[in-house]
Amino acid sequence: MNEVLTQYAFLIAAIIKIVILVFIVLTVDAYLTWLERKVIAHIQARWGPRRTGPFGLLQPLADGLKFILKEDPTPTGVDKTAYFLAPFLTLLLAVTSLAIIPFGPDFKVFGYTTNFGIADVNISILVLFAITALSVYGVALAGWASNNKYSLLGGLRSSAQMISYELAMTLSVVGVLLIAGDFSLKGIVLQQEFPKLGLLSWNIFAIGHGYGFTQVIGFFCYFIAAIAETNRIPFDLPEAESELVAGYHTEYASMKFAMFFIAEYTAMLTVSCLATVLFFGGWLSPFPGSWTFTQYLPTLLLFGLGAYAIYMSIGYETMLGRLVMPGVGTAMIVIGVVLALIPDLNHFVQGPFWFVAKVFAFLFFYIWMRGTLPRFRYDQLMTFGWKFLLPVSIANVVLTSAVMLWRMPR
Amino acid sequence: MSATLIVFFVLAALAVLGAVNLIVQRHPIHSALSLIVVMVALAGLYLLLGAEFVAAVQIIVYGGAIMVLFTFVIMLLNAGEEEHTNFSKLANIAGIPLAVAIAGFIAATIVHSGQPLPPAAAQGSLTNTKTLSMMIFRDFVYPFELTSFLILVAILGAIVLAQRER
Amino acid sequence: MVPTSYYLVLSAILFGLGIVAFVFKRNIITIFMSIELMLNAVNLAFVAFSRALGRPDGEVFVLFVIVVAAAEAAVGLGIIILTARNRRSLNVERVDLLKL
Amino acid sequence: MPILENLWIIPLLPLLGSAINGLLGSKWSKSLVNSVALGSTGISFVCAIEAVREFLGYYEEHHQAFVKQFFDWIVAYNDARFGFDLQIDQLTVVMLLVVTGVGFLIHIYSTGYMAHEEGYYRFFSYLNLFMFFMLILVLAANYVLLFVGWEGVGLCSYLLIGFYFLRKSAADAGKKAFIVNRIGDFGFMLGMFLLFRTFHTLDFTTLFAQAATLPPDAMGQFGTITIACLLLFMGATGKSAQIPLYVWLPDAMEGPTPVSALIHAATMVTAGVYVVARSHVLFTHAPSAMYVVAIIGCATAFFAATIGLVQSDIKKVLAYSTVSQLGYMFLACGVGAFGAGIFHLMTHAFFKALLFLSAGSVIHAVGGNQDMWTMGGLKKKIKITYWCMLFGTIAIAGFFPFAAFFSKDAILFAAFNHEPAGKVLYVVGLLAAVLTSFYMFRLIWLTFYGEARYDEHKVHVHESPFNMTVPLMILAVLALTGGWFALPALFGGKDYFAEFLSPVFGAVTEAGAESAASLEHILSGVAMLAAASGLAVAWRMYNKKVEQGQSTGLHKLLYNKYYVDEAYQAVVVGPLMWLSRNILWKVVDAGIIDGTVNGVAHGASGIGDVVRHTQSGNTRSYAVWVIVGALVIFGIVFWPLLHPTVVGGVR
Repeated sequence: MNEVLTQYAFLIAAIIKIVILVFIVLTVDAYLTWLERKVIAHIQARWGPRRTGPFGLLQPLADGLKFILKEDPTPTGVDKTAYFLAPFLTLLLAVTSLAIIPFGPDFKVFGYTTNFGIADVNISILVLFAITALSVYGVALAGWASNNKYSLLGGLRSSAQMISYELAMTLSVVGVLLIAGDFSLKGIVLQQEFPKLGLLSWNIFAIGHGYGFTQVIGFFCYFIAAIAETNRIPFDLPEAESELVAGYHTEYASMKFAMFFIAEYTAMLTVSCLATVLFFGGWLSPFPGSWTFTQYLPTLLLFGLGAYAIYMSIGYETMLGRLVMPGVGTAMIVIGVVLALIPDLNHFVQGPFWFVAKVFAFLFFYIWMRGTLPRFRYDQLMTFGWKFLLPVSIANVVLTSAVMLWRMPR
Repeated sequence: MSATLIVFFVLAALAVLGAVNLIVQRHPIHSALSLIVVMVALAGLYLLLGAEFVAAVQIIVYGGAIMVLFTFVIMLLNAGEEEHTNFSKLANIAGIPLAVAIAGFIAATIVHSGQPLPPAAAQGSLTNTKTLSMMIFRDFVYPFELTSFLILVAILGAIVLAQRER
Repeated sequence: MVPTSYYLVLSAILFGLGIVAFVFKRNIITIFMSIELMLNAVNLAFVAFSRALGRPDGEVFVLFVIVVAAAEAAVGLGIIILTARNRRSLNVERVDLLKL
Repeated sequence: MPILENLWIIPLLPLLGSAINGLLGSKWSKSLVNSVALGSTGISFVCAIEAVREFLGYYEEHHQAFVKQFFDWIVAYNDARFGFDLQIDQLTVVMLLVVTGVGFLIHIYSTGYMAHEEGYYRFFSYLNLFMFFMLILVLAANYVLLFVGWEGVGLCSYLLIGFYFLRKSAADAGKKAFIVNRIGDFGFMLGMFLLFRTFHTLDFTTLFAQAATLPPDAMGQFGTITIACLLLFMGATGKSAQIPLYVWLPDAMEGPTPVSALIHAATMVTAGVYVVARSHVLFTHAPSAMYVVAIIGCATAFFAATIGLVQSDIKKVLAYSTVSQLGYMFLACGVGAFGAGIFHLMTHAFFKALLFLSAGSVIHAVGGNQDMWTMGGLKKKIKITYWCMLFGTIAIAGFFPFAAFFSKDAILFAAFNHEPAGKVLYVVGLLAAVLTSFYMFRLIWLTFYGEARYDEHKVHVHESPFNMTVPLMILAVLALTGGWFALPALFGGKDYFAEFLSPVFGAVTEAGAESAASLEHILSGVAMLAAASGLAVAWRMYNKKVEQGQSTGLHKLLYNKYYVDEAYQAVVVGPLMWLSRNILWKVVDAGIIDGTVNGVAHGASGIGDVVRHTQSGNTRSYAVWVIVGALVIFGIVFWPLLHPTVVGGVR
């Protein structure tokens, strides 16, 4: 039994982590929708969802329920295989791509070293690109299979768009790869770690080692391309409701639609994680290692949230809110205290905390852009992708390599 | 029956089934999908062989670019079920035997080729991406540049071909 | 460890299937795909050999093959689009002007 | 010795002239063409004289012929080299001067005679080309190069006979000349091959040096040398119009008169004689061959003369007289008097050229008419021509002290002394001489005396321009004085010409000086008598009003040239035509050759009909073919691996 455990420990750990990850991801996606609606509502000076549960916190559950219970009609004349395959494929790839993201540093459980993140491949970033490359099919197939000209146009558009921007995205990352000299995301994160410098050593600045070169250009190229890859505003032409009803998932309802939906948000999550890892030092803390007090920031945050929850619960209109929210607040505060008291645990939390913080910053940025920017015209999109983004990212590669050659110790 | 062997057989079966399906399917999209399956399976085999970079490139370029192009064109031309004409007697009669002959011939050659090859991937991951890139940019730099030129020409050709004459 | 010959035989089988597809499919695009299939089979053989002989050349060749295949696909599909436009059919047996 | 070292200049100049005129002349004015043609020939004439002067100086020192190898032409294997080698010895000197000198004069004459003809430049281009080949012929130092000239002059004679190629008779005559010459040349080539096989060289000096050492073939017995000589002589008969191949020469009169004068009287036709004289070493080693030569020469002399008696065409008369004079030359060679032969060759060149040119002048005067029966009484109208013609006639008839007197005399004398049967030859030659003087004076009377038999109103007779008459006068002087080299011999002195040639032919054997001299006096007297008798008969017959009577019997036979042409037609040409038409054309060409060609074509198209079915245009079928090819290549490459016993294989 025991040696079996040791032999297949890797597998077991993997399975456990997969379960946890999938659960977390789904939750995050769900609440991402909530967050999006809230933020956009406030940007547009509205309230957003607030009936279902306090602050509409139960809204995602309600949506999920709705998706599950909704009737699922299959239009006539669709290509069955592709029609069913598309959403599964999309979701599958989207979730798989998360498997290689390292959310935190290695750690020990029961004397067995493992890490945040499921697979630690030595070419993880290539794998990531491979998966994103494949994820075109979901969209294209969906558009084509559901025998509907809007869907087809949407599918064609999005596949074209994805192919075009994938190039830019890949190239924009090359700069980082040059600096890191490594394909594995963990390696990339680790080579950004220079405790005395803090955030200056991240690849976006790349002050850390002698020969780096700031990847600001690379980051912007990457970020724009990533937005396009995930078909988000201002690049959401595949589902431009004003032109083609809902793009490639016009003909999809209930769970299949949900899959597309989840896949989209997961993709957002993935690219944000990737941006974090590549340019913003992954799980690394932005502060120099000498500033020890910064390790209590998680506790601080929890205190703040708890306090806010308790404060808001006073005189909240619904009964439920008045009853539940103080409990939640106190729970948060307690967790914060526990973290503060157990240094190991606190240290264990640090990595994921920073990672998640950065990722959420990106996600917020996404939502913010959605609330702000109008949509591109299709030809503008293509022109932008091919004639601006691609050359700039290539220029970035050349520039970076040149500077590195120049500064590299010979 | 080691784990790798099992994985190999699974992937091989996947590849062969995909190839067969490519033939069986009547609709080009389905053929394309099965071809993608084959390619992914092959990528898995490459990983099994320890050639991870090639595997990644296989999926990125073949899966992510070339086959997308195929599906793209299929959709663009809205190609339907292929009509089953039988104008070429010769092909119908001689096709299968010839294919079998060639495959068998190659296989036979492999099987009794005099010198026994060492089992693949015995050297582990001897070509990590670094050595590979060394190879490309040192020994094979001229072919590499040539391929880049080839691609340029291909781009021009594709544009010239596909643009509607105005 | 998997014997190299397994890989080679597999690649032979795939190649044969590619030939069969090449002969028996009528749709130009599918035929083109079968060519890609054959190329893949060859790539497999390349990689297997390079691993067996412990030299990376094989993989370099695979990369070149892939590049060439990409170029080929670009041009070939361009031609296919043109043909389809002019002849309103993707069936190779309907495109038979190349005869006396 | 500038020229002697660069002998090639002499033939090259006419070649250049020919090339320039032939390529560019068509656009040029007559005067320009003239200057090129005359310039080239004139300069080569001057060069020839200079070369002769230098050679004589050279001979004083070395006492041998001058031979220079300019470049290799054929080098087969180590002992077979045929180069562009030129040679000068006394014989060549004579020929050289005759060719260039007479040629130059005739060029001048032609400028007047051809003035109104089409293709002026063409004519002179051919003429210069002829000069080139003729000079090659006489300068050649080996048989092969000589043969080049030999064939070249044949070509030019063909071109010039057929100069008026729009006239069928002219074209036919050209072809006839060419074909008849081919027969001779065939023999000539065989002779060359035989000589080469025997001596492994064809250079004159070495070959003759070897031949001189050989024992002569006995009389009446045919050894290699005899056969070779006979074959060479066959070529000579072709070129020099001897029996049986003389038939082309009379027809050759279709060409322009200057051509007849230059080629068919003065130079080319004497090439045969030249060759025989050149290879005298061989001939002296083949007595039987000599005998044949003598007989044929003698026979021709008489035979042609008889035909000449009755011809009515002024040029035909001269043509037959040419044939008979050539016969004299061969007679001389046959009896071993090569020097006399060459002597007669030279004098004949002078007076026969003179006669032809005068005849041309006459024809020119009466407007292109050649029939003597429609002439007469021209003496008053064209005095210069008359006198020139008369000089020529007296010369050929052999009156003292004109050229032919000496040369013909020498020949007859040699014949008389020849053993055995020299007497017979002498008698026949003498008869021929009588006939010669007869038909020549007949020509004079018919042409210049009596009353005019032409229509005075149509034809207005006029003297020719200077550029025609001046050469006539020069030639007349030469015809008068040409023989005087031998003048002293008559008075017991020495024969300068023979002595000059002696280095080539060996010392002339004077059979007992004074007795020979006395005998020679007698013989020459007899010859004079013969000539006079001919004159007398002619006077008797034609010095009155004459009409072209109904020809009968012997006259008819002679008039139709013994029906030789008809005989040839029946015996040779007819069967040959029949063979060509019914066998070669109908069977071989149409049947076999065309059959094969068409068969190939049909076969190809048949195969195509079968094979084209592979070109179905169906891509899938093509795919199958591709696979078949791939399979074949696999088989070739990998078969050894399937059978490890087989060594090698591709890995």
